[in-house]
Amino acid sequence: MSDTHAHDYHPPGLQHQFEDMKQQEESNTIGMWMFLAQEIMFFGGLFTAYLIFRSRYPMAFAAGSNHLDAFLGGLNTLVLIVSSLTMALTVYYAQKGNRNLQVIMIILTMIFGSVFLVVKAVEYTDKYNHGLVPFATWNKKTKGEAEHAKTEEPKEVKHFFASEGGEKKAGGAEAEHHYVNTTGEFQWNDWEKTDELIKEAQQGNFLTDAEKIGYFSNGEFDKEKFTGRVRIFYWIYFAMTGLHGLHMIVGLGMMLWLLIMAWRNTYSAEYYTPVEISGLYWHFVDIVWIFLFPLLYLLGRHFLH
Amino acid sequence: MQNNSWIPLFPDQASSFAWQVDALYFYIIAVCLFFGIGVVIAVFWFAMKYRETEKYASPEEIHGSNVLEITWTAIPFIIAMTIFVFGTYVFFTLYRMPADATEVYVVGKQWMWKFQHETGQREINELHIPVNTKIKLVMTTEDVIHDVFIPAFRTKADVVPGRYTYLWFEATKPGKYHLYCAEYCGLNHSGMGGWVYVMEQRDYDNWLAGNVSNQTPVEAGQDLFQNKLGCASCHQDTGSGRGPSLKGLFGKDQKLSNGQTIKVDESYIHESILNPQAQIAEGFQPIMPTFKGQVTEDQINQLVAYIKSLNPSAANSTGSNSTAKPNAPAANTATKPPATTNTNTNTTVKPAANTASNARGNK
Amino acid sequence: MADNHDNHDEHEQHEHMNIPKYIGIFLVLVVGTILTYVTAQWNLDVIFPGANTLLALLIAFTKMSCVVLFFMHVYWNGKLIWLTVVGSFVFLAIMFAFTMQDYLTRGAGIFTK
Amino acid sequence: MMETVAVTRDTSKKPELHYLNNGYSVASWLLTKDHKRIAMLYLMSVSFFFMLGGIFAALIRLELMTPNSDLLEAGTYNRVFTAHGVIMVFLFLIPAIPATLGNFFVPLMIGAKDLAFPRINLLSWYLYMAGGLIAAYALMNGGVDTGWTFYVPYSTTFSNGWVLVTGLGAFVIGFSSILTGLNFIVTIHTMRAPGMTWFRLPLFIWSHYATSLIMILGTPVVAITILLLALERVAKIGIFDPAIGGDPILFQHLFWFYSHPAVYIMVLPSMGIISELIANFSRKRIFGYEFVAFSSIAIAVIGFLVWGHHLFVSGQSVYAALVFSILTLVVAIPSAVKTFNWTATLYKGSISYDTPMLYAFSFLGLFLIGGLTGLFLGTAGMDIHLSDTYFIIAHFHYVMVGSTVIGYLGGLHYWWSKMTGKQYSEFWGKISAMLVFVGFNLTFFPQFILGYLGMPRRYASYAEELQVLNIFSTAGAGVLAVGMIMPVIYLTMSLINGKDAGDNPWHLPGLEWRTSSPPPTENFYEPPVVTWEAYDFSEDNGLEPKKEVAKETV
Ligand code: HEA
Ligand code: HEA
Ligand code: HEC
Ligand code: CUA
Ligand SMILES: [Cu+2]
Repeated sequence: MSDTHAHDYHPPGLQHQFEDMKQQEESNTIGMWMFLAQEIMFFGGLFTAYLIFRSRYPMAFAAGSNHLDAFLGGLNTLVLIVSSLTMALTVYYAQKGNRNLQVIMIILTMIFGSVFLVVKAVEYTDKYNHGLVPFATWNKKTKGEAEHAKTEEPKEVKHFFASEGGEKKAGGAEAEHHYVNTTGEFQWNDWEKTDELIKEAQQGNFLTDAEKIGYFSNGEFDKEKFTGRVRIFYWIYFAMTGLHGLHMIVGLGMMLWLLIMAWRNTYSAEYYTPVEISGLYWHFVDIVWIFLFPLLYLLGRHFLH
Repeated sequence: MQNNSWIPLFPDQASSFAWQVDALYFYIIAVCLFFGIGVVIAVFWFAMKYRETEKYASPEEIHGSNVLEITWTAIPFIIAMTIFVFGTYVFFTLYRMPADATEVYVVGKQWMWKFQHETGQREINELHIPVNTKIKLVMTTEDVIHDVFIPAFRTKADVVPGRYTYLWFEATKPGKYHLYCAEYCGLNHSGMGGWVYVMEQRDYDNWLAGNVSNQTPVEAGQDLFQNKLGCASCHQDTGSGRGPSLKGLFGKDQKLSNGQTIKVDESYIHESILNPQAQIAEGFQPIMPTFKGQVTEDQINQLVAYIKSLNPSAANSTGSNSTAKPNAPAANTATKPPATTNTNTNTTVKPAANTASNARGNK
Repeated sequence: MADNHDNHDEHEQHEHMNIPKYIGIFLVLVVGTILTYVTAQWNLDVIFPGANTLLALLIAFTKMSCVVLFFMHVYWNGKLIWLTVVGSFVFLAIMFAFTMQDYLTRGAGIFTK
Repeated sequence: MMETVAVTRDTSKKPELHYLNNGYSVASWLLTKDHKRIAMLYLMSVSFFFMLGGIFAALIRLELMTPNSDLLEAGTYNRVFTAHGVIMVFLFLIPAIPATLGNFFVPLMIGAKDLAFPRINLLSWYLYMAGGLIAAYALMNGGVDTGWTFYVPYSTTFSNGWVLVTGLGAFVIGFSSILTGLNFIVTIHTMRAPGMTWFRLPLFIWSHYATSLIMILGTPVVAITILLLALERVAKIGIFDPAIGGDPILFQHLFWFYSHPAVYIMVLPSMGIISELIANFSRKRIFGYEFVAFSSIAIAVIGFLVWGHHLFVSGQSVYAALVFSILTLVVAIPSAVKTFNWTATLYKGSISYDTPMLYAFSFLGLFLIGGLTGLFLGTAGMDIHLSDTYFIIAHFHYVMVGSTVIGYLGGLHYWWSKMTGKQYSEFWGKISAMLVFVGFNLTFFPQFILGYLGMPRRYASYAEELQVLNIFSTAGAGVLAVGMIMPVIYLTMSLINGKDAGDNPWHLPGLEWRTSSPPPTENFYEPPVVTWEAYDFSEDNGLEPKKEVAKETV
């Protein structure tokens, strides 16, 4: 429909409904911010669920969290921060009209973004191998002890409690038969540590009411029940990081498009809103991770000492 | 409801706090009338007085008045706060549990209410309580959320799986009152209900002691089937419920899910009630709960009589009240004292009084 | 265009940041990350329960502020963007607070049996 | 405000092109980026779903004529009211006003050429259709029997798999709604015509602004909730199921965090229309413009603080219930302010009784009842008795049908000539407006009494003594249905043989009346410059002197 009007002073890139570039840029920026407000509430629902369940089952959450690889999580945080820097610089160079540095920065951003996803994939695989995917039967199915020990063991021990050095490695032999998982069900095997946690909590009288019901049957610590509560931690972990990962993938798509446009030298000091609003999106995704990292990976670390 | 006017306008007031709720109701109605009538009169009056006299007129401009705005913000606010205070008072009365109440345990289940008294009596879809006594319901559910609602007592509360919720009341008027499930819970939500019988203490004691039935076994069995035990919530004549229709069942050959065929006789029915998982009718899920401990042998006999009566030809053939030989009744009666649910209340239950409730559970 | 008073002229913002400043913010973020990691290993819950989480959230909040203010240029944006950012968080806080008030006060006080 | 700027076109030459005749191909409609055409697409789809929902309503009422469930079996009945609720809420009422009248008139009323993001606007229609058809398919094919609230654990463990499909539909529609809201906010911020300051905006715009806020901040929460519901259903992962550590009340919190504000998504745009109608048909500036404008924002914001009033009997903490109760009573105040200002606007006006104004009067009466009965429910002590009874049904039909649908119909009549260039039959318009009013009250007023008597909702069969009132209600629904079918007929007829309405049949000052009917694709022939306040009926408001118009049309 844009061909029906006859204003010939239109700069290229100005859409018909706007009077001038300034109005268009402003609209796009506000539009992106509104979208981000929407995103905040979208993630907010999950954070609320996190809040509720963490306040109900703090020990199960601590136990589950200790099983995540805080080193990889931290690494990923750094990776994302670097990518945020390169993204910010992309905008900076777009404003300066510096095409070459712009392209380089976009490529760097994409590389770091991809590294993040690769690390995430490694972590997911690890969970898969350890029977920690909260979906029934979605875990690696391991048959017997013997076979399992051959194929899996060395790698697992490395990732298990990587953050606390060798101390835990003693559990390696024990861990061997932990990972027998013929059905692919969710499994929780770190009982040694768990027992310690629970004992500590019982002594210090930390257990919440929900925990007193949630972990115990007839006054006895009930492994099955506890596993169920750890599973709650893991679905939150997967839901949140999964959604975040999805956003990363979308972001990478946006970067690809930016790359093509920047390559064609589209952006200049006068026209760089697309770069800017893509940047807003990227930074937002980064911010989500800034919160996810401590909330998911670090929340029970201090219990390990 | 014992409201006999042609159009009922107001429910029975049968609990100690019902009048409070009603008073609150009338107070808010008064507030509504005050504002509602005010606004409506103003609108009518303006609409009449200032109706268009000249086409496309430019009436005098009035921009507004801060004094008015503040007035009509402040007054409703203050009134709303009085409603809040009053409402909170009533809320406290309704939801604050008395310490000295008699407890009744309530379990909701699709689609029946199970009650158990402190003295051990169990009942289904019926609750017998003495008048002028504080009763506290301690409630939970086996499956989804339900909601105990007794309009005549003006109170209700959701029953939530995985935890206990509480409700209390003190009935003030003997009688028979509706008990509803007010939280949607699936197919037979509207049939999940029954009656609360408020009885004089003497009658209640009689009821507790157990009394002889003045119903015929078939009637008593029907009453059990339709209301007290909630069988009809699964077994509907149309066959659309979750269990098979029992119409014409007696005397037939029934195919079981394990391929066998079995003749439906008294002991089969007996077994189906006490040990339903033993023989699963073909094409159905083994979801029928056991009624072990909730029915006396007497009652099973009444049920059998009723189910038989659903097939007139078979009923003829066997004649009178059956005395089916139960397979393992001794164990039951040993574990549960026989003075469990009784078929009868000496206050209101007469076959005639049942028709209203039958209409609800029944098609 | 209508009145502009609620929106800054966004062309000017690149005057505010330069490479050293970007790197500076970046370093703050890196330090923040390391700090989160390290403090999480200490047992601060002896001070008061939840101290660990509180500290971690404080650091995260600081990091977020840096990103929002400088990488996303909100510091130089108009009132509207400020309002959007603050507003979204207020609504998030409402969701948290009002949901939690239910869970935290359930079965408390005079209503317990 | 001395100078008058003529922004009307030169009336001597008829426009050759307007948005309706600017291309006739199917593609010119389905790929259009013109907000007016998209609005028309929405109008058609929304009307379709309204009729569908209406048919389900008819089934409900027919079944409830007798105490037993004889017409529909309980299982069918449950599917029917779920379909009715889901279709009416998600597929009809939430998009009804914003996506049709809002889409059409927000740009026109602020003097913009289009919305800020025409492509996103079109995308939102496609999302709406996709989601709508998915949901409708699931509801009609397999049938979902959870009620529109999808409470867990019933919906996750007991009901059938179509819940998932319906949820998917609602999820998709949610994003359509978010995009609409986003588009409005940006448009209202950046695309106002020169001179169109915030306080010169018509109140319709203010209410859409407030609505959009809710859409953006609330809808994503329901989206994530539905996602969790799906996860729970598929994987049984213990979010809501207490058997494995979850919490069913959490679902209710998350659901109502959106769904209470959503009731304001429904009513605010309608309130905007009523502000327009009352000001324009009494030819007066609205009384206390700022207060009416800000009360919309106040409703939107405070509306987010009260969701727990749907949980009074659910087992939520009693302290939380009291907090929610007091805030609920507070959120009623801005509505009160609006009501009083509308009433005061009539004072010393020049009130005409055209069809749209009849709807506005109906609105005042019905919103009063609907809103005031909200006070009963907001009072915690009262709600214990009333929750989940027909009192609730009556309350929300008074606000959703009695206020929102009636506001929508009023707006549709009011702007019909602008949208189509044709005039509908005023005679039939008035008849149907009155039938709707009478039928509506007959249908739903008895339900308040039923509710207090204790008739629970979602009941396929009910106690016998309640039949008389139910028969009244069903009879009323018949009258209501006739009243609702009539506009469908005479509005359609007007397209075929209606008189040309003229650009400004009521000689109103709003910007949308200063362009032709139907408007050209780019809305205005000359970019408008605004020099007058909203609802300025004085002589210097830039319109042609009223004397001449009067002569011309008489
Ligand atoms: C358009 C939709 C709409 C609107 C506008 C409203 C408006 C209001 N609603 Fe309603 N409501 C629904 C749609 C709506 N509601 C729906 C769909 C449900 C049921 C959902 C379900 O369970 O399926 C529901 C349920 C519902 C409940 C839950 C009941 C329960 O399930 O137990 C409550 C409780 O507080 C409530 C309260 C209110 C209040 C206080 C208002 C207020 O905003 C009303 C404000 C207006 C006025 C008060 C009138 C004007 C004022 C005056 C004339 C001045 C006098 C005023 C004072 C003295 C304060 N509503
Ligand atoms: C926008 C929302 C909206 C609208 C417009 C309506 C409109 C109507 N609704 Fe409903 N209703 C809801 C939203 C709405 N409803 C919701 C959310 C529920 C709760 C569901 C739940 O519990 O989950 C509900 C529940 C509900 C119930 C309670 C069911 C129960 O709890 O058991 C009843 C009962 O009377 C009812 C009746 C009606 C009637 C008579 C109309 C009438 O106003 C309809 C009039 C309109 C028409 C009739 C359409 C126009 C005519 C045609 C298309 C021609 C074809 C029609 C005929 C041949 C008759 N509705
Ligand atoms: C929760 C639902 C439910 C309730 C309540 C219920 N039943 Fe059943 N019933 C079933 C189902 C399902 C079957 C078929 C599967 C089976 O045989 O166990 C069944 C089977 C039967 C049978 C065997 C019928 C046949 O065709 O073989 C009899 C007899 C019976 N029920 C009687 C009763 C009686 C008497 C009551 C009440 C005291 C009752 N049921 C309550 C679900 C129920
Ligand atoms: Cu149980 Cu409804
Ligand atoms: Cu609400």
